[in-house]
Amino acid sequence: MKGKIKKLFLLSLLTVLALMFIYPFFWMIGGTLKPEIEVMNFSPFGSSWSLDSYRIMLGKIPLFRALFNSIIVSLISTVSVLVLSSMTGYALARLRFRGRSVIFNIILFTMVLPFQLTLIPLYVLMVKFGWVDTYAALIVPYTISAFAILLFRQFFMQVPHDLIDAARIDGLSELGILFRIFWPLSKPALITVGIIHYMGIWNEALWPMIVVRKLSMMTMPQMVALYAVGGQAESQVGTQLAAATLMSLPIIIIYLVLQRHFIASMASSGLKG
Amino acid sequence: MASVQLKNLKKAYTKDNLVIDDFSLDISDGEFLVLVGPSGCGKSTILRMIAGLEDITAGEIFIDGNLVNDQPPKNRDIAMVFQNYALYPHMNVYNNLAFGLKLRKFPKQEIAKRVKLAANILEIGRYLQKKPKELSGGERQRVALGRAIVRDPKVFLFDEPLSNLDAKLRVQMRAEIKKLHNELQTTMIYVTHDQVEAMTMGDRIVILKDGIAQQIGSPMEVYQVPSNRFVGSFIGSPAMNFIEGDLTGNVFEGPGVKVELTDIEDQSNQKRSITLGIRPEDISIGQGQITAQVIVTEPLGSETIIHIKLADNPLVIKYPQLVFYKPGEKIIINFNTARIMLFDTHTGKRLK
Amino acid sequence: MELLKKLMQNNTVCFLSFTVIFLLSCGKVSDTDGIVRLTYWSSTNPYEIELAEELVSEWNSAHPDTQVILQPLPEGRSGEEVLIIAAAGGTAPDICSNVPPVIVPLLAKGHVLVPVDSFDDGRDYLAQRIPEDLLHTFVAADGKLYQIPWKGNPVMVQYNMGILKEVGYDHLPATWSEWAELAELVSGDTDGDGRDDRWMGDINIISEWRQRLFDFYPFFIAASGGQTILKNNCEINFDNQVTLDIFAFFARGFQEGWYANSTFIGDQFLRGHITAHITGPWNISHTERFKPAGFEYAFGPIPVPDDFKGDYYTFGDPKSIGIFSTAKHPEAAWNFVKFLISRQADLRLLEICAQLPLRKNLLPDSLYIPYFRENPMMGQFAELVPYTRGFDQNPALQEVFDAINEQFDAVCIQRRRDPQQGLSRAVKRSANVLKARGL
Amino acid sequence: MVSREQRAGHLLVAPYYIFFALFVAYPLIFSFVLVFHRWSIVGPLEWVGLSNFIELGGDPLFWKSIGNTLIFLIIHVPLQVSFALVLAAILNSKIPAQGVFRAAFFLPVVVSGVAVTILWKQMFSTNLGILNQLLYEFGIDPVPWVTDPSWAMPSIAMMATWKNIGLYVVLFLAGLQGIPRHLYEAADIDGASTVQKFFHITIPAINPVFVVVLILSTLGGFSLFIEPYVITGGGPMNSTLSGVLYIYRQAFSFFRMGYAATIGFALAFIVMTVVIIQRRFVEREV
Repeated sequence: MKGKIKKLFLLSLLTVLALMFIYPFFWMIGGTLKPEIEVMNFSPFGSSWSLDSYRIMLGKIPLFRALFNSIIVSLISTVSVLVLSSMTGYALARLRFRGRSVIFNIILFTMVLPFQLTLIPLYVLMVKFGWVDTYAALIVPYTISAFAILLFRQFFMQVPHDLIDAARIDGLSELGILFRIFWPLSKPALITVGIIHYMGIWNEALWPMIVVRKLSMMTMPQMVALYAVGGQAESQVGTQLAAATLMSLPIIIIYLVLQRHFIASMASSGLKG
Repeated sequence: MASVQLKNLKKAYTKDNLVIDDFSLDISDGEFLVLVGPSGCGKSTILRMIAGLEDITAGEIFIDGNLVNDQPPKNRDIAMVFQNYALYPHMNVYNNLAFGLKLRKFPKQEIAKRVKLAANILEIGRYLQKKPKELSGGERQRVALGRAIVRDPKVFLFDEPLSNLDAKLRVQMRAEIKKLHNELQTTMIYVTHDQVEAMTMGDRIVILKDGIAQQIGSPMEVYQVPSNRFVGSFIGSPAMNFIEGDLTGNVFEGPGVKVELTDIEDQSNQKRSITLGIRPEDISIGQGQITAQVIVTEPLGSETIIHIKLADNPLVIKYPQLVFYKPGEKIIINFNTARIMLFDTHTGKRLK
Repeated sequence: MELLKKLMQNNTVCFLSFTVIFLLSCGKVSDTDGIVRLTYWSSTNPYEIELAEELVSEWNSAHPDTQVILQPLPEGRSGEEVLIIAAAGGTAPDICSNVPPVIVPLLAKGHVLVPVDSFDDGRDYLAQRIPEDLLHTFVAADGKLYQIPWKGNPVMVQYNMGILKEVGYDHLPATWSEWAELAELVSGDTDGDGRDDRWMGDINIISEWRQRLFDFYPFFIAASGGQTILKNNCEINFDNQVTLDIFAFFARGFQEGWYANSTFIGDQFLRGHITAHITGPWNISHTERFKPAGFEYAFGPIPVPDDFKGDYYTFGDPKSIGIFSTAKHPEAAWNFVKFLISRQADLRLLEICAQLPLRKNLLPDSLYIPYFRENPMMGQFAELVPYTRGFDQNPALQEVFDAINEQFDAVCIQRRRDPQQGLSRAVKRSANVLKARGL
Repeated sequence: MVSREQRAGHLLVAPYYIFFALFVAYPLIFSFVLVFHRWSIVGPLEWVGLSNFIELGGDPLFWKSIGNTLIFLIIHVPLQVSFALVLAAILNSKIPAQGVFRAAFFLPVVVSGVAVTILWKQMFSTNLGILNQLLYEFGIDPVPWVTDPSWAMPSIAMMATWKNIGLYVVLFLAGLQGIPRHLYEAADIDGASTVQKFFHITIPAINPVFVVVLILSTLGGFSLFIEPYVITGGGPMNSTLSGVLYIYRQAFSFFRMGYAATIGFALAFIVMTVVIIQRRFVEREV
């Protein structure tokens, strides 16, 4: 009996807390459907509802183009990070070569560098390459990630060494070993890196703001941030929330579908990274 | 099928730490050679150098008469069986067997034919569609063998392939590998730390210690005429007994023992430090002059192992019948003087 | 995930997508057909884009040999940054019509702007268009004119007349006392729930020097009779009673709850929570578009101290056009700029954007009379144009503003410091900044 | 003989070499050069020797920003750790619909910071925000969340906790589920209470998670940027001015690249020192 009451208490406590985390999102979505004058009300439900906020917002900014850009940029960058970082991670974990520990320490070091330190020189570099307003500027600086390298290294160190030897005798090259033996064995690591990197790139706003000025090349967070902060929203809260909603929706849907993987990824990333 | 020659092999991981020092060996075509030694003696390193998995610091390796120092493993036409089986966990048994052939661009039918053949030899046909993790240890070991067989290589390399199996299975697989060798007549190089495996399987045995070959010979040779105290102690179970003492003329005197030896050529009556070695089965009980105290008796059914104490020196006797002595009981023992071996106490070299 | 995995495993897909990206990023226009191409950035204000599109297409059809490519410049809080960064990277356009005069000294110092003086008719053309003393405020310390002053938006106070009527206040406040009087009347709790829900004005909580352009700075310009915060572009001009009084007046306002010290999103003026706010003519069309039914409003001058005598000056929030030195055809760019600021184009600026060209005799000009007749409120702003002030020409000006902002925050909003203390600190920091980085 | 493994190793790392040279080493060297210069992005570099460092030493705003970061950490880290741990412990105790709750706490983690700040800016509104509307229902006076210098940084820390706590709940949960059941069974036999079990089994077992959480939160605290940038701009009275925001302000509001780079290096130095000290301290503990 006592146990039941305790459980009931914990359950209601959790429900209240969970509401604190979900309610703002309900409110946000509600705000996009309410009449503008009622947006600031506590209740997510308005006296009437319409899709006007979306219509107005989409009439002003090409958000679907930004969606396309975001998908392209995040996808290519993620694939590249998986390939290139796992290559480095494999070498660091399983190959003996001169300078290996130096490289490892350098990678650790780069993890704590504040990004603002390199922001301006990086931009100057993009300009020199003629990459401003191109996908290259959005993708190339994100083709390898120190975090991914370290995670892959950690994961690969657990693979039995005999497998590498067997594969070498079977006739695989080092790249072959990586992609045909280690990759299939490292699905959790691949999913972890993939999800974390994809999420990071999808939500990145600062770098695109610096290297992209063309409306047609913008990614979602950049376009939405500029829309909400700049003059285009004309202080219409509903349309700002609509832009924020459309930006968040894809990642929330992916999250809800792949929830188990997301959470497992995050758990492993923290413990190993 | 091929011969393997190793010439003056050296291996050093750091500059002044030689793991293998000047190792040379000719392995003839179709031979079953066993490299045996305690862990860390360098036996696996030699095997891995032959496989091409380790760089060679100095020296040369020939397989079938060709210098392979700079050849990657896949070009050496060898196959290897690993201690942990090293099966690809994400492939089923069939693909594990076929993988090496696929990489070598064998036609599909040829691959299927070879896999079927190997599966028949090893009786693993039922498991072909299973993943390695669904198999028992022994079954996995068969698959690992099969993977080597399908390749039909010039040389088979075994790196302690049985050490992860339980005792019964180990005995069984030992016989199977030997049988396989008889069927295939391929050169096989087998690494183990277990002297029983070495003795039962090898045509020739190389006993290694600290990167140096202590003795190379047939199982009988190394058992009967070990070249030094290490080989004597390493080969044979239970291990050889040693008593340190002095030799004057043909009389050995150690703690609690005085033995008159035959076949001693040295007639000078000079006294020198000698270690006497005698195998447990060469000590008899019941008659003689040496008195010892029993520590413990281990009846094994057909024979009995008796641990005794001879003036604080522990010795082991293997008695070919079932007997029982109480701990502390005094017994009379005798050494079979013809089988006594003498070793130089300082160098360990065998004198007789 | 299955799909993703398959895609990743498929080399062809990877190769194809890389190719697509490569092709997409290579879509640059070649310059070999003898046609001069100019890139032109407008602001992203939807009305200004509309104007720019119209003017550009008109220009392009009339000048087949000089084609202008239009692109809006993202603004928001990073507008200045974007422009400077673009200039630094050499990716600036040929022409930009959204150059904030406050960064012109920096751009000039870096030689990224073409001075108007380098065109034969440059200075004369502008002298004809712009009132002389106004034009003078745009001239750099070295005597050159690096910007083409285009439009100004004199700021005034916009009042919610419904609230004024409700509290029985029948005229617009002109002095600080009147402002205070009205503020006392309107601020407080209107729905009886014990919480304040209406204020005289609001202050954007984001602590940034630019926010002071819509409270402290207009008050300063007005109360000082048209002075700016620097004298001769390099000496501190705010170490005086005027600043002290303004600090004290705003501190009193926050003390007494006239101003909402809160973050807001959305337009609280139109929702009736804010009675008055300082804004420019652009807000007329915004108000017209989004106001609730029955909403009445009016514009009044920036209040001045009770004993003030003289002309009513205000902050002009000017925007300039710049021609960047990366332009390959500066003469062609100048010709296009002359078209952008032509008499006819200025009419469209009024009609589409409701923003005021910096132009002599704007009101009497026969071309604009019908417009101002229809839009009397715009006339109100137009009258102010000659009485506007913009920015001093000093590359460290933003830091001086920041020093004032810091103290405005401490003295007025938070009331943790008395006005004299705050002023001394602002003066001290500004002096250091000007000494180290000024002209 | 160049060993095959040597060659393969360098070949596999080659993309990283290129990446490192272009996107890490070059910008770092460039920044380091900037430290000794005055540069407004447009225009040439002007050599100023050590004067950027001299200015930094006497710059009250820089020290203020470091102090602000410490305030953020002092509030954020304990809040984060204790709440995440309690939530994880509750979730771990055979609660129905555990997955639903976990997903709810995790939701803010996946949503873009831009969307979250747009939301919270509204919620922080003293007079019209839904946070104070809610408090009003309980008879609590409006809280000046981000408009009062003493409240602003704690509010931002609270928001950061809300945004990230799901991640830490998941980390702790993974740690808790990794504790072997027999430890608790042994404690039950010894007659330990729930609280005793928590402090003597649970806490020591998830010690490694603490280390990770501590270091991650510290790094997060020192790179605090987008929240104050969007919500307060560093105010009121510079109470939410973070180190990174100060760099950004110097670089992109005042266009003082040399000075911004100097702050960057100072900040990097401080971050690394703090992390190294934490590691030393924590590693000794473990």
